[in-house]
Amino acid sequence: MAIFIDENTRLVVQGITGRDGSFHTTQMIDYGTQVVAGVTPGKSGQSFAGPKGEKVPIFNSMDAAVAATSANTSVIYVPPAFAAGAIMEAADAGIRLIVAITEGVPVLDMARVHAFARDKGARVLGPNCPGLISPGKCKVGILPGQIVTQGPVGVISRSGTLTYEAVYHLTNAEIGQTTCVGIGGDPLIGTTFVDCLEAFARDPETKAVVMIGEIGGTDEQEAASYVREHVRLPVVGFIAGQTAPPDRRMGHAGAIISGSAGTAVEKMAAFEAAGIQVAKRPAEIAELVAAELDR
Amino acid sequence: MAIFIDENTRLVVQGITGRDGSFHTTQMIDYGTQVVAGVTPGKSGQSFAGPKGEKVPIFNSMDAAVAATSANTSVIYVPPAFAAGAIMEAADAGIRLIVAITEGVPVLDMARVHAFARDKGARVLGPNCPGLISPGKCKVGILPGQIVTQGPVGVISRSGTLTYEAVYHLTNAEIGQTTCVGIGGDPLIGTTFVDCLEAFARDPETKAVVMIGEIGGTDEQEAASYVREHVRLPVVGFIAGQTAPPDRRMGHAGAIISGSAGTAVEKMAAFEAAGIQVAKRPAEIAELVAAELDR
Amino acid sequence: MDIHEYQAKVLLRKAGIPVPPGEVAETPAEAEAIAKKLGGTVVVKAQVHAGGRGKAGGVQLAKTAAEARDHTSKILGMEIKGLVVQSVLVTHAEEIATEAYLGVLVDRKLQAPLFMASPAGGIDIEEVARSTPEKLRKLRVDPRYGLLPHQAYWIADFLYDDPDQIKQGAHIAERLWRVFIDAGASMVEINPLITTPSGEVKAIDAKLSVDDNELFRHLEIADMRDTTAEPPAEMLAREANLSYVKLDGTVGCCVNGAGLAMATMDLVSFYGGEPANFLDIGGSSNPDKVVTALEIITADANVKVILFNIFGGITRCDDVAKGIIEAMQRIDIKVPIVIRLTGTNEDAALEILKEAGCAAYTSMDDVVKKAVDLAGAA
Amino acid sequence: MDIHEYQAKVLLRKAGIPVPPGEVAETPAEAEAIAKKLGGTVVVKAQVHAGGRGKAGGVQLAKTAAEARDHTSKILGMEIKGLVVQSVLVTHAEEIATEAYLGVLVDRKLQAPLFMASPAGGIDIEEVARSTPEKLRKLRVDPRYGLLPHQAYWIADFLYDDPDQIKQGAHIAERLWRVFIDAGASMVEINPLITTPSGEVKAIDAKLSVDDNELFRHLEIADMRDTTAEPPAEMLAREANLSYVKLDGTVGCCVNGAGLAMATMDLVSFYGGEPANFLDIGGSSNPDKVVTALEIITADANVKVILFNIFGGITRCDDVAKGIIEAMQRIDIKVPIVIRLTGTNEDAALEILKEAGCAAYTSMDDVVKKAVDLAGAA
Repeated sequence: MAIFIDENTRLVVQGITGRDGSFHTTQMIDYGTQVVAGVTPGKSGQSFAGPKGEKVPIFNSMDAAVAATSANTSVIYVPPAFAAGAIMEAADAGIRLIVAITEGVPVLDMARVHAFARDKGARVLGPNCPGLISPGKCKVGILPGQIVTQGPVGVISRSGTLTYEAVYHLTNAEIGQTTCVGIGGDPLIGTTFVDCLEAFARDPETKAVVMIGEIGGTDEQEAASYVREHVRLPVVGFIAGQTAPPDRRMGHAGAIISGSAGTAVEKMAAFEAAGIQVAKRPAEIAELVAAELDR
Repeated sequence: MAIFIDENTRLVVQGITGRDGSFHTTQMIDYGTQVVAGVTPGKSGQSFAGPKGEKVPIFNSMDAAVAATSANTSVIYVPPAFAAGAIMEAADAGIRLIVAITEGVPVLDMARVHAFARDKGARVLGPNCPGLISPGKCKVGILPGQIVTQGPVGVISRSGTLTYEAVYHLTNAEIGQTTCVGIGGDPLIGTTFVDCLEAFARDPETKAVVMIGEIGGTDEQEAASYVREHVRLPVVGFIAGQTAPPDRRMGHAGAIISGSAGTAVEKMAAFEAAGIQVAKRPAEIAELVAAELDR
Repeated sequence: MDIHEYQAKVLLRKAGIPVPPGEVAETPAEAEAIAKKLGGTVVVKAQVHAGGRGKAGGVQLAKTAAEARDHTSKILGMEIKGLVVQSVLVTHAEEIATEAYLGVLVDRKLQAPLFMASPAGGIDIEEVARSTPEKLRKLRVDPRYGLLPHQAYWIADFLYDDPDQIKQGAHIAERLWRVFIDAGASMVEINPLITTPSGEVKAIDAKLSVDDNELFRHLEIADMRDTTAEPPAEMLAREANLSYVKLDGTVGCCVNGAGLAMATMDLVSFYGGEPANFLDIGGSSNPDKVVTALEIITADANVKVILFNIFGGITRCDDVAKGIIEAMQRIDIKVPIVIRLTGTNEDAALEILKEAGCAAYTSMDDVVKKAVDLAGAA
Repeated sequence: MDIHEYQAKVLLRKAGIPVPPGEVAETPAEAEAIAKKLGGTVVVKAQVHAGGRGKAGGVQLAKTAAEARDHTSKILGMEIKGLVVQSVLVTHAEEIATEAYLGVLVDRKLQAPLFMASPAGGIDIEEVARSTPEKLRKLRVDPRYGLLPHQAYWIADFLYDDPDQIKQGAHIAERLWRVFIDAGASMVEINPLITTPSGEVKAIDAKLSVDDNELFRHLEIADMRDTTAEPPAEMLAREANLSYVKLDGTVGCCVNGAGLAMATMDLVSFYGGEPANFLDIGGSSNPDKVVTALEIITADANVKVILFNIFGGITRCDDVAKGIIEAMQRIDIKVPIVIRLTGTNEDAALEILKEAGCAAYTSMDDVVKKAVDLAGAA
């Protein structure tokens, strides 16, 4: 088992002919993801050549792509100015999970998009996220397939390479993952820690969860409350940005301490109050998970 | 029994201090309607004097009015430029039935308003409608109370005085009404013939329904299909505008034959095909109802 | 309120939709000057609020400026569906490869704007809907979100195969949506939306109707009203806040309420007469309004009898009766008047009318029969 | 991106919000001229992107134009929270009866804009939220509908008792919402929103931050960027598409990925060092970017060691290693560099680095410890 994506995922790549879109499509096919279609307006009838000569048909619109291929998931590699439109197009075409990789989407666009997706019953992951991977089954986005391995740990993170770091240690310690989800570094994200926790809690194969948070917002605090009230799985947490100054954006659009709110200290305190083990260093994450799994 | 309004209706009048608002508030109180509050921004703390010295408290906002009085229904007498805002305010305050009397509301405002009301689960009647009356129980709007009487007939109409004409004949023939509903003469109305038919069909005291339609749109055709498939009550119909020329607006914003669509002839044919008795003259409506009730 | 083609094109152009250059002319000399300025072949198009201008000879191709002048002199003053042409649009003649249709209107059933597109342009879209519905693509636009980019693309994708034309079409659809919203329109259409042999997409003809109820927000559009384009009686009625529509019969109708007014017309017809007009005087008993109504009705030379049909609901019948009598005293009326008053205080009203020597009725059928009789006898 | 108070006030004024007259000055003479033109008492306000201007002496009342000139000479060049004042706003001094707060920001949890209002204006709204939350009214604005008229009224109703002031407040709230949307703002606030003794409601101070991701749509606002108001290193980083934030420590950090960059800073601190900066070089292995990064880091005189922490995921470590070496060859670096590379192709990368004589690590803990040691020894 896994959450959100697995062997039944039928993926459309929006922006398949772009630089990033084509590169990562190859990577995803290579990993075993069923990429059933691509969309680039004006390129209908062409096809994308996979690494082993696979031919992925390209359509002008999501509507046509979904009608022809019964796709259920999409991933978005279009430029920021068009990303909101692409997400709404996917939701309108009946896609259930929309993974928005694009960084730099205007936040007011996302406010409208999240309302639209809710109206349509679609889940958005991101934007500004690395996507997700269910080891051995499916990968959607840009997470490197070679650092993960199948196993019992669910990973949720607001960050990209920091997740790789954490997962790398897990994998090296021979602790595999059910699914690793990068929820994204933007202020308005479609899928939160809580949404992922809910899904992992329902997944019988997930035996522990890792949450990698950072400064900004209160998503980690809400996750902590949720863990305390609803989650019986062991949870290990990490928060990046203890040394970040207030009111400065740390790379991610959402990583900003506003006045005195959103600090690493308050997030770590919330984790601890909810019985979540908090790692002091990235390398410690795997150690704490190993200890929890050994109990 | 009755539909939409009855002795449990607790009414707020939006625009209670205006010329029309104050006149009709007196009329409604006189008829026995429980007018529990009025709203006029800036007049909070004042009160409206009813015909027998009743004091109706006035509030600045619907929010405050509903909180103080547990109102469930509102009627709107504000000018067209503010009507859309007033309807959304009522819906946002938790009002379940909003009766919009105002004529001349921009149609694109109403498109947004109807979406908003749907989102909030509120029913809008109108705009540009005379309101409704459940004889002996409650009246909301501008229908003259003296021409109705309690009895077994539900009346639905797109028009004002034509409804009075029809109801007058019914009352003179000693055929009373459960509820008379004026759904309004605008192109985008919140409550349709079908909505009213559904409600009348569920009302055990309604034994027959009168539908008074007119040219423009296809609301009558949809009502006819609905009657054929779902309504066991006898239904008598009348359509105004057989002599209306195409592409000219007949007073009501919605009474316009567009090209060849929305004619009286097609509406009458749809009624007849659905087994609805069609009166040739307004006076015949009461005769046909009497015959149906005598069966 | 309808605006003229040339006015609609100004709005489209401002919004960034490609429209061939052109200007409006009210004299042959003006038309000649515009044609000269434009150069090449031009089209001279009658500016009236009526369809079928082409069939009526109101649209002419002119290869020279002199020809443009000559066509203009013929078209100006021409009567198309009862409307006299007061101006022409002189515009550059485009070479046409394909003709499509693009339009937005407010759909009653969907309670929302509806976008429509057809690759079968140049003909009435209703005709397309009837005879070749597969050539019509419709899209409900959610008023909460407006036209979304992929929807604009989806519409254009139905019209064109060429990716560049789809892109142009999608852009035009997005801009047309903005025109629709920003003008407070009830309908806007481009028909035909052409492609030129070199692949450019352009708006060749445009129609736009503004929701009268929106005009207070769009004063620049309210100013576009062409009062010469509507019959004087209807303008007078509009200014007095009366709803009036002229018809061809002999029974002048004066009724309170639009539904009852239509039903009155129908009953005139039912009893063998012909209504001269639709007229709703509304709910007031104000004699001024009745005076204006009577002036409008009597200005129609066909009218042989005037029929009042008033249902007194909230407005009391006696007040209305007084208003009618006062109005009748203020103007001189040559045709017979019959009056029906029913409802609140009808007895007092009948008394007042009788005292004034008026024919008064309480039954709608009776008064209509009488009016038809009088019209027939006259 | 933050804009200055005077720029925010231009936007408010354009939107129809009452703002006292005033202009920006860059010299004492200009300030004097503006004060003369305005007449009466004026306020001279430092224009810097920092709070606490008043406490720092950056806001001064001037009864005469000469006084305005004198204050301006003192304020210009003043350093407030590390930023040097380059200009002042000279504005009419208003008599104040009450002070309120009105603002909009994007709320993460609600996934929507949030309107906030408080009758306790003039102080930091966070302080109000903490100490007197009952004086703060919050409203989620549904992005599908925008701020509705009754919501604007509801907000103003919380601020005022007087019907006329409520009306003015509601109008200002509606206009402020338009400013927020039209500017693509992430935050806009009026603090204080005052009433004058005669009951007029006016915006006395205003802040506006624009979402950087919106700037491409709002070029007139992008043009408001004051490059003198940001540290040169951050401007350089922004132009090279690098995320850089200067800190006060000695360990210069160069990391791929924002989360890993923060974690690296934290680990430096964990092992007893102090990070000199946050720097995310992103996912590419482009040597140009690395060169710029190194230039920015080495421009900071505090930096005693440079620490690379790279996790090679999609980007291969060997490519990154080549990029780093090429960059190091192109500029002259005086401080030691330690490098950690892990992930795809790490063995090849380590080989490349060793050949080039670089200190190479695979463990993040090891490299950070080494960097902290080197910084301490220097």
